[in-house]
Amino acid sequence: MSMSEPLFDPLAWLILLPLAWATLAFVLGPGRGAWPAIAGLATQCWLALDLAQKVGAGGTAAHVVGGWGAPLGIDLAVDGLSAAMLLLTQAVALPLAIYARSYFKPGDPAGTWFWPLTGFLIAGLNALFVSADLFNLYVTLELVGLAAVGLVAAGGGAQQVAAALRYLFATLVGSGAYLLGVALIYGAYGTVSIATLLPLVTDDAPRLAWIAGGLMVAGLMLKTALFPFHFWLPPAHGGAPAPVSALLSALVVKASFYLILRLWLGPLQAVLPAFAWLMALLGAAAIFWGSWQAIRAVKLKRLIAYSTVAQLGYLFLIFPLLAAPGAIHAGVMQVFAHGLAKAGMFAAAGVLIKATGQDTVAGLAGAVERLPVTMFAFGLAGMTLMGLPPSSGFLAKWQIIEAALAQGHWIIAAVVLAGGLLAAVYVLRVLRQAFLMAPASATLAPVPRTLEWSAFALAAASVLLGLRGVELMQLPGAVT
Amino acid sequence: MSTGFVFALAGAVLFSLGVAGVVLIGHLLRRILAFNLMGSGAFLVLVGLAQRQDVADPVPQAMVLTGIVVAVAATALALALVRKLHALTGQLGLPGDVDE
Amino acid sequence: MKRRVLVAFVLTLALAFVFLLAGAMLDLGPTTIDLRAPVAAHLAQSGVTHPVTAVLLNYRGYDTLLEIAVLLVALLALLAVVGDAPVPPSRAAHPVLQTLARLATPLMIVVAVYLLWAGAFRPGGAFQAGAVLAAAAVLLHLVGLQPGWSRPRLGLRIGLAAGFVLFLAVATGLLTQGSLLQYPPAAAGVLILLIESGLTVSLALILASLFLFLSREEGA
Amino acid sequence: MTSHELLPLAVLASSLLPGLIIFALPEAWIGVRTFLNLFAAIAKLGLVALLLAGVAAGEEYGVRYAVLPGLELALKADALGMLFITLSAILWLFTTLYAIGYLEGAPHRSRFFGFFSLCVTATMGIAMAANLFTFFIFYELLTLSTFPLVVHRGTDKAMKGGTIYLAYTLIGGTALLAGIVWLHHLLGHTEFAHAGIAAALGPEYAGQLKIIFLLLIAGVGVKAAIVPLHGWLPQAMVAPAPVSALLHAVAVVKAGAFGIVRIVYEVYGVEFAQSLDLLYPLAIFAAVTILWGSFRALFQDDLKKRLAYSTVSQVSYIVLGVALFGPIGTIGGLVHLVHQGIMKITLFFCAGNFAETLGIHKVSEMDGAGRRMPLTTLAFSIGALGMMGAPLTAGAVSKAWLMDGATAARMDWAIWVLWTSSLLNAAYFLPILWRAWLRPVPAAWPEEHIARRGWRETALLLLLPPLFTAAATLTAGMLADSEATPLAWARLIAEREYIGQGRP
Repeated sequence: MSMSEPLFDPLAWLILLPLAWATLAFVLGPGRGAWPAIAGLATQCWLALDLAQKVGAGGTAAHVVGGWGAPLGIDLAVDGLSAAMLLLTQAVALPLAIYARSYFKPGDPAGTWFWPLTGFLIAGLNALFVSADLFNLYVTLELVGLAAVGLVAAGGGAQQVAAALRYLFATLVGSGAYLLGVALIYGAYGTVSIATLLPLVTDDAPRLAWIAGGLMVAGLMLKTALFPFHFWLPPAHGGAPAPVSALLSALVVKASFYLILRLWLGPLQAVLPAFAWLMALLGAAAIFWGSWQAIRAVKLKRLIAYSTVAQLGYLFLIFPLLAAPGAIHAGVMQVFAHGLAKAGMFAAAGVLIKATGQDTVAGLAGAVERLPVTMFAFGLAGMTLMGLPPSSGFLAKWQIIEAALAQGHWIIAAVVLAGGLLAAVYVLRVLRQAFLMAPASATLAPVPRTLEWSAFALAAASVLLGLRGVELMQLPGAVT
Repeated sequence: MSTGFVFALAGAVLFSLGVAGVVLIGHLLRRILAFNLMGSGAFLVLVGLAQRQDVADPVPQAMVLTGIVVAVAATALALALVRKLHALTGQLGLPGDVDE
Repeated sequence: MKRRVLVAFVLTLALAFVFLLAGAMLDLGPTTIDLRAPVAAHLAQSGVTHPVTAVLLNYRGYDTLLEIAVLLVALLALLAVVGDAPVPPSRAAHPVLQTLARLATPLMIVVAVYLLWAGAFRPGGAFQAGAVLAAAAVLLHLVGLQPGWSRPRLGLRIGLAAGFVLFLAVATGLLTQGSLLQYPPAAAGVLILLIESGLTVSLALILASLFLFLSREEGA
Repeated sequence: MTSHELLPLAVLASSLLPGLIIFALPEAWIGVRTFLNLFAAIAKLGLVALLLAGVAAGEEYGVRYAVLPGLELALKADALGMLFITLSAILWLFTTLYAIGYLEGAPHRSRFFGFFSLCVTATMGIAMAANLFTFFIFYELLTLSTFPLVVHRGTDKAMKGGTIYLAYTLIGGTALLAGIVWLHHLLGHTEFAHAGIAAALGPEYAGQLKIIFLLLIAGVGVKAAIVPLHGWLPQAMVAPAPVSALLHAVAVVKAGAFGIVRIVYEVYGVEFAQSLDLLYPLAIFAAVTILWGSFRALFQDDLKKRLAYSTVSQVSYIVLGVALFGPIGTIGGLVHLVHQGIMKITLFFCAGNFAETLGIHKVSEMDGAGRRMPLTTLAFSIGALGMMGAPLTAGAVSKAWLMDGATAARMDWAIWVLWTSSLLNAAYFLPILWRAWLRPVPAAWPEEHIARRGWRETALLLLLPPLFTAAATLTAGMLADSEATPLAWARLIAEREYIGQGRP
């Protein structure tokens, strides 16, 4: 079987497969569809790996939907950045799917439509990462956003529904702003194809292009939950069932970040760098504010959600550094590090909550004794978030600091180092509590081992990736 | 000034009003309406600006059709959530932040 | 007081934005790229004669495919939110209304079929047709002839998904032509009509579901 | 992969793999766990012996692995590293034996020994790191793997000690990281080399290099417990005795001191560091630490706390030796790295024995302990006398070389510092010995856990390790001038380091 045949184009199948298993899961009915999902995701992992190898070796991949070609039709294109995001998405989703299969008991209202919604979510993400058309990107954004809101709200009580509503409004206003930006771009240039726009948007772009860039980025910032637009994230990610929180924190917020980066490096490169320091400033504020809130949080999942707010901040520190190489590498590494670690951490938190029956940090006393694997997973994920070696988080931190020093922006290096210490405080709050002697009265509910080990696999991957940075770094080297 | 331009300008006004509404209005149904206003504003800008010479352009029109369906879907989901919230709490507004 | 300041602030910002935007729009010269020409030039190969339908289902058919997915997602999310509530007994409306609704329904079906068929060469198409059919269902529900839905049974689920599955299958099958949704010009018209027919049914069911699944919680 | 690449990896793996297996072992599999522990410790010793022989014969061992383009994990076995590795490997065996006895019947032993093994792995990595980047990775791994050991008991007090420990070490690690990245940015690499690498930069970088030196030394200075970064060490003594032994003698403080040696000799180069005026301030800090640690030890009634402050003081002997510009001081510092380890581990083993056997935790409870536990007290006395620098002990050797080094470097004040410290050492150790040997046995011990059986005053596994290390203290002192001693090896290192810069 030759991969060059259009029939087996991995690019197309990365979108078709999840759409197919999502629909199948829907037709199969409530709570059904785990196995098609796992089989599909396993195949997708293989496809993404294949694509990443091809792109990493210097190739590119494109798919001209409908055969028309831009600007009339819609093009799909994969460069190093897209390939990296695709790889991360499948690599995180597969263990989470295995996790979720054990997590949702039959009849759990939160799991009724989990599989089809997740399938559409993954399809939306994959479609987003490969799309080279600004309007098509809008549709994928909405697909991802609505699926994510549905997953947050599923089977929840008042707090969860309120969180979902807040999330829905944030995501809708975000994509609304993005859409207006697209409308202005179309008005100014007559096309929404990224490749076609690339040579057209120059330094003397009309004012409308600047407004469009500002609107699109602002909308996407809202969807990425960059400080001070983070208000919706902690209740949504903290309130959802653990597998959903993991998917959302690890992947969904990264999608809009990816899109900002894509616009920044691509069609709007003449316009957006004017906002570089604003982004970094907000990123730094996110690191401090998110960490501070995580340090104060009473609930475990709320703590992890605020940690996401903080960790997303690092991604925005790279924007003033994008003029020189190294920054994208750092960004990709951080996306991977946080994606894997946060998925692992939420998964571990899900186990802890199931076992202790409560979502508080205080309730963890004795967890190391009773659930060593899970706490080990939590610790490994925490290592990555703190940026301790040899984790991938450490490499990301190293790369950001070095890129910052190379360009004389030592302040960014200082923020990264301080952020690592703050992360240590909130991670250790949890570990410390877990290491305490168990109160004699505490009884823990039994938890399926699959849950423990899939959390462990994700967390361990986030650490071990720190030893395989060379391969991964071939991808951002191939950004076009 | 062409008709297309008038549409686009009206779109800009509607969009701004919509955003202001989403930000300011606490009542959820009205907030959903504000969101729809915002979306319609963006659609008007998309179509109006593209045909500012008053020659129809089918591409943005098709995009708007797609956009409308997406907006319908989002609105339906928002309504479902609001109804659920109302059934659970009897409220038609979001509770103040429940941060610890 | 604080609230008034906030309102004034937001409205001022909104106004400033409108002026900024309006000024920038008025500054605009002609665009570099004009898609009207290629749209028209390839219309003959697109399988339809109406340019908007050509964009919607051929040139940018991929957008539409994902858009159906968005609709399905909204329905799934809605189902996930409302859960399994018992269906309240429907209140019968006045007999006159019921009779009118009974009379209107076949008419609406005819209109829907017309809209579907017309889409190829004039405004119309699957969405419009589906929306009219869904409206018929809503009308019947409002007069008490169609009870609200409680949980999607297998048949309904198949119906809801069929249009999308058909679309997806065609898109995938056309990979043999070189890429997703690459219609061979000769078969384009038939394939698009096939997709649109499937979509009409499913869209009608989806749109109706968005109403009928939501309505059952009334009074709960 | 050649054997020259494999051997360093095997040294790491000989504790890493057993550690990982031990984590997975059920708590009740005592036999398997003990076997694995001992097997690993002995295998490691064998591998280290092989490596040592090779290095002595001038063989080069090393392995490299890129984690990022331009950033390599690199291990090498050189003379300096071997000094530390050999010390750790030998003491690990004794500590393992001791810990098996100490923790008999205690809960969570799988967890304990797992982290214990990781901790030794990290120490080996620190010793074999061929560049600062690798050094940092193992340095932080050491922090992480020791935290669970410090808080092992799970009490509030343990948590407090562990938290303070982490706060210090993580902040130190951050400073270290900042310095390393900065240096990497300036040089493009951070490889250790004789005579250093920093001198390659032009004089216009002097200011930056000074700040980097400060960051690096502050980073490793936390673990080496240099005043004012020493606050964690007395707190961390809440850990079980084998952990304290490990922390104070083998792993943590030694890693810090070793880091200072590497940074001064192989990153900056002694000569270059001297030309930047960096060594003199370092010597001052070391001197202050030596005096302050000894002074504070005087006032501690808690036995382990007194030992902890003693460590603060003693580790800075090493730093002082390094900061004394010249080969003699270097030899004194390096040999003390080993000698302090052997002596301090003896003291902690004994302190653990007193606590485990009789419930004695305080100096004021030591009355008559020598009559009840003569062998332990004998070992303790040898260790204490060594710390004071009494003749015939290992301590005397270190002290003599350090003093000669000070004279050679024309830093006479350092001699006074060492003398004062010796007096203070005597002042806080002799009362303990006096109480133990000469005061009457009390009516009842605080809490007698282990009864005497014949000549065995306590459990055999608790008794033998301190006796061995006490014997080693004497051997190293009396046979200092023979071929196979730490002193001989330290002279070899000093020769190589100074030949590296063209002056034997």
